[in-house]
Amino acid sequence: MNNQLDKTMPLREAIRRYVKNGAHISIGGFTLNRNPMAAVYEIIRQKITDLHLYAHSNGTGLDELIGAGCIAKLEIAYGGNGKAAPTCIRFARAIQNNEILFEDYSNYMMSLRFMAGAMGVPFLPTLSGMGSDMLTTWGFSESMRLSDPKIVNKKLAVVDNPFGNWGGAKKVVAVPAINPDVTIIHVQQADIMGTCRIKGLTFADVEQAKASRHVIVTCENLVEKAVLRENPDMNQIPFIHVSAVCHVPFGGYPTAVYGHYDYDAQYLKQFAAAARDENAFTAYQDRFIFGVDNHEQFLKQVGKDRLEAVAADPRTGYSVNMKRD
Amino acid sequence: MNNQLDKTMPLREAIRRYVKNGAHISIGGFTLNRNPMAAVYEIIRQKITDLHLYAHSNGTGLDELIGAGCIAKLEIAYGGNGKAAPTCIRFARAIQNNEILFEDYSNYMMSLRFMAGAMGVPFLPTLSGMGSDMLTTWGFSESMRLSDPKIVNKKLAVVDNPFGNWGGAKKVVAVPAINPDVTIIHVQQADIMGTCRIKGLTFADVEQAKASRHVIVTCENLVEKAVLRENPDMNQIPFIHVSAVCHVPFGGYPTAVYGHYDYDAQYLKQFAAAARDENAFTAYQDRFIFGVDNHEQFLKQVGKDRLEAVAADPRTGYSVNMKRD
Amino acid sequence: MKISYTPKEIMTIMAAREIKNGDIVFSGTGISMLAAMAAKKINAPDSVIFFETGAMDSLLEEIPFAVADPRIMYWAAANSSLTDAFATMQNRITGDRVIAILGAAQIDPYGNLNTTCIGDYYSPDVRFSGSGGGCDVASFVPRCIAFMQHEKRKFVKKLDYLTSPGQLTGNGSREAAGLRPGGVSVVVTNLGMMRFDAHTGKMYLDRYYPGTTPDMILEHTGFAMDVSRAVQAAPPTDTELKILRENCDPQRLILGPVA
Amino acid sequence: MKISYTPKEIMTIMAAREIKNGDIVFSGTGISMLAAMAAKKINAPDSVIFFETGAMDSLLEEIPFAVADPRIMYWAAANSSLTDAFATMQNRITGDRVIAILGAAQIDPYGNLNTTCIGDYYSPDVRFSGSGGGCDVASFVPRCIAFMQHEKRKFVKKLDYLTSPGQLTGNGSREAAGLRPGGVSVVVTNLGMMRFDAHTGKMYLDRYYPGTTPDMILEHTGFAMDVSRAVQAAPPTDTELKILRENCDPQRLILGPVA
Repeated sequence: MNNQLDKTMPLREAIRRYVKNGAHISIGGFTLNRNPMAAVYEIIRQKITDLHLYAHSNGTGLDELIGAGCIAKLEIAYGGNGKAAPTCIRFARAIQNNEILFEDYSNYMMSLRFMAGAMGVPFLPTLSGMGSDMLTTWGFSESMRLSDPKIVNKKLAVVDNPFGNWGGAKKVVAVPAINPDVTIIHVQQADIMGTCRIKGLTFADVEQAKASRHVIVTCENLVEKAVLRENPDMNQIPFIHVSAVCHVPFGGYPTAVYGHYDYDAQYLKQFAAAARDENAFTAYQDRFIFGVDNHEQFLKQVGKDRLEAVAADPRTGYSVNMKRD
Repeated sequence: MNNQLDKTMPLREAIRRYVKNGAHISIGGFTLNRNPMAAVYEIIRQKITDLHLYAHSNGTGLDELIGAGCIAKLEIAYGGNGKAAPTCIRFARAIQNNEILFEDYSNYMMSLRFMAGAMGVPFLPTLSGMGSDMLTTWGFSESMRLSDPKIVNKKLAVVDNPFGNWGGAKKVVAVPAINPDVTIIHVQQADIMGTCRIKGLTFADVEQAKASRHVIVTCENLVEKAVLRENPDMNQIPFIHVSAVCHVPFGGYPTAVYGHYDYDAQYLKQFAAAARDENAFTAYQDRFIFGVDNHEQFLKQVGKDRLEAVAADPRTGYSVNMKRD
Repeated sequence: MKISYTPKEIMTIMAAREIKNGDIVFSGTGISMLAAMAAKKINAPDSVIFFETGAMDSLLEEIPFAVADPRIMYWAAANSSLTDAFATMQNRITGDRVIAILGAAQIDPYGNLNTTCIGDYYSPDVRFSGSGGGCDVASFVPRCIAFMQHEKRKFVKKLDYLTSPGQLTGNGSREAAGLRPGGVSVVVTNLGMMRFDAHTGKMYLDRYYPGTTPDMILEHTGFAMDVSRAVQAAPPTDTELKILRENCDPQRLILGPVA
Repeated sequence: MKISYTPKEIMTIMAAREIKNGDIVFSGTGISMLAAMAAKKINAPDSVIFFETGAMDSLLEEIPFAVADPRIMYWAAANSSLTDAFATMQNRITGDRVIAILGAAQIDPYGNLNTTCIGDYYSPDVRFSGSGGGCDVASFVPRCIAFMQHEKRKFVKKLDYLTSPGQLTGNGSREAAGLRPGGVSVVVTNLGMMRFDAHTGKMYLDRYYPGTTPDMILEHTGFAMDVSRAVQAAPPTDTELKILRENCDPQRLILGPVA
């Protein structure tokens, strides 16, 4: 978001500065991979509330944020977390108990919405979803939409192809752009200006970052500028999009960060078990989130054994033969 | 375009098989960089005619193809070739002499049109071009459009934003998708299945390739599959899009191929000089195109000295301190 | 006749047989991943597995447990992004070569799927994960295989929420809505295999497994279904079973306990 | 007064002064590249140079001669693609921080540009390269600098072809057409500097260089222009000239012969 030479700051400060109560946010990653978990835990620790979350498929981070009551409104394609929770547990409960406002999209629709925001166009077209209830069933009412300038006036719109049947389609579904106040992503490498290198799949992180007014980057390795500049082809996000850089090793744990560590199936299972019971869930939060001051202490609470168990094999980028069930 | 394990073939065969008279084609690269020049010269040598070329800014290849009379119809954003020819000379002549049908777009419009083709949507929206003559002045007439199913019924269309003023835009320009019969690109590395790695800027090559029914890849290095698979993050085009792979070292010469060689300013100047005079141009073509059987012989005709002069410095990827004017 | 395979095993083999050589296989995890792997090792060696998360033709040294599992990022032809992956399916040139494998909580007679909720959308009895890429895949891909447990509450006359479009209400309504031909074309369950009538778009029983009957299947289906075209499925061959068990999932991570 | 700089030098300095620290500078080649480099070295050290071809903040060890010159691919923050580069400008968050430098064959009183042709579009007397990214940049970017030689045939009442939109016909017609505020906001020539009236959208003379006069400039302009607001430009300082000559183009590849 600026060209300052040094955007590094403590994670606590970055969250305090850019993630305000009521902010519209998005987080990077996908289900159990490269979620910005240190930032998610810090948001919970700072008791930030009333957030509007745009998610395609952010399992682990999503369920922690919902479980902690930080989310008031949710636009989402998928709330699942792999084997541990095919449907995210706090997510399902919050909906079943009418605790949050929510609206359903497909994964491509959400990805395109971020892409539209990144491109600076009001919408993008797709041939997905005609005839589905996604088109006709709105989660946010018309009056709510019209009263909030940060929410688009319609969920989706079917429009005619202005070029007849060109491309074999007489009509398309237009999906409206998203421009979050802030997006938080966790990457393998960043420099102090905020240029980012993601290894492995990028999911929708690049689109989410470029669509946002502010971007907070947490990184495994804070590297010299030269490391990134030597191969500009491998950098997906140039510094001009970034507001804050926070060096947080294991900042994606308990989700996987390719080339660094795997997801911790045991942690996710323990989370899922706790999420099913209110007392257990409070105990879980007290121990791992509120009972620690920061991510370093969280990692100590988790224990060296777990971190060693998920350490990535340098050849494959994941933990080979790790116990996963 | 298929999953065959081995798609390698001689360039002559690939052009013969996929570039038919009247085909709608596009070529990769930008002005004087990474044009698939060996393929361009082979198209000229095979005297393929009546081509419909979709170009954003393909200077060198474009002007050779037009100069040789291969192109009947042209959709284009920019015909220039750097210092040697700020406007491509044969391109300007062909238009001034009413020798080709042509239609002007902006660079982003053409890039988006390839992107729409790659995405499989009939159009994409942009906020570019309202009020310009690009919108109102069509190069192809309405009757020509309606008589040719491969040409879209309208050049461009201004459509209302279905989401009111969302994104700060009441209307957008819709640009129609392009799906060429064949796209030809030149890349640094490919394997026999057709997976490609481009180094340096990709321009619109990836979108052009993914939008096409067939893709011919010429490559500097034909590498073992393992070379590409060891770092999937650096490969932009997976093999499923590719029909033919041709190993053609210096296949981009006289344009630049990052990390391998620079553009040959002297060759481009010589071409520009010849292009201004019909006799000189015929002599140029006889010597460099029709007087040789293939790209290897072309390179011999060019001479070792020129190839050595443009050899890339391994640190910067271009020829340092090369004489360029 | 002694049945020497589990329901999961025959389901996997039936689905694998649908995959043709050269197909691009859109795969989720679990049994769909196993079907894709089995096809590649048995009948479609040049098929290509890909994931909505953007990995194409990954080398699966270990079975991934999620479509974002880092195991799919290794040795791929290319690691890209969500938008690229969905474009591969929306794009007709590549999309027409894709066969997809989906699951669902409910299916109706027209192959429409529900993965969103049971009960009222706004205040559901049970909330599921939602569409994910399911709606996109069902919109774009000409051939989709749905894996289901064959139960009356899952094979329903009317879905509680239509997440992923099949033939909508049949009789060409899918195309009239603006969708390309496609959607779920085969349903593979623990009891048999269903397809859809080319004209009406309605589900019919195509194959019943050894050990089941059309009547047994109808008992487990929540709507009337044509069984007049049904024949018994050719059971998994020894070769198919051997490859599935020994080369695809030797630890039975997905196949589960032996029969 | 002895004028100790060339027209190219004062043009470069005048343009460089328009660039503010933190700006993202969309640059072509030639003199526009030089102005961007000069700004970075003189008055806007944290400005960022980027190219429509997709390179962001390249390290320009040698002056590039084309926007696809491999020299721009070295040591960039990121090498991306055309679609990414234009999105950076279309996106308001980043685009509003961009200042662009353009050239043209013709300009009209409202800052609209022609880079397409002289004469009839279909059968022109002279055909030029066409829009390239020019139309896109003029559509997206709030502040564009146009470099022109000041000649009557280039400053015309009506363009032969409107390639890149400025204020269209003035009086808010740009915004009414659906464009964002922006387009050419400054014209830098060998004689002076023009800006556009905030209300009418019409070009007026803002600065005339030492050695020129408003009347001399009007003689070279093909339309009536308000010169009532014109003052003499502060000439290039010794420091500006020294940095331009010694640190930006010591070989005078673009600056050309000394005065």
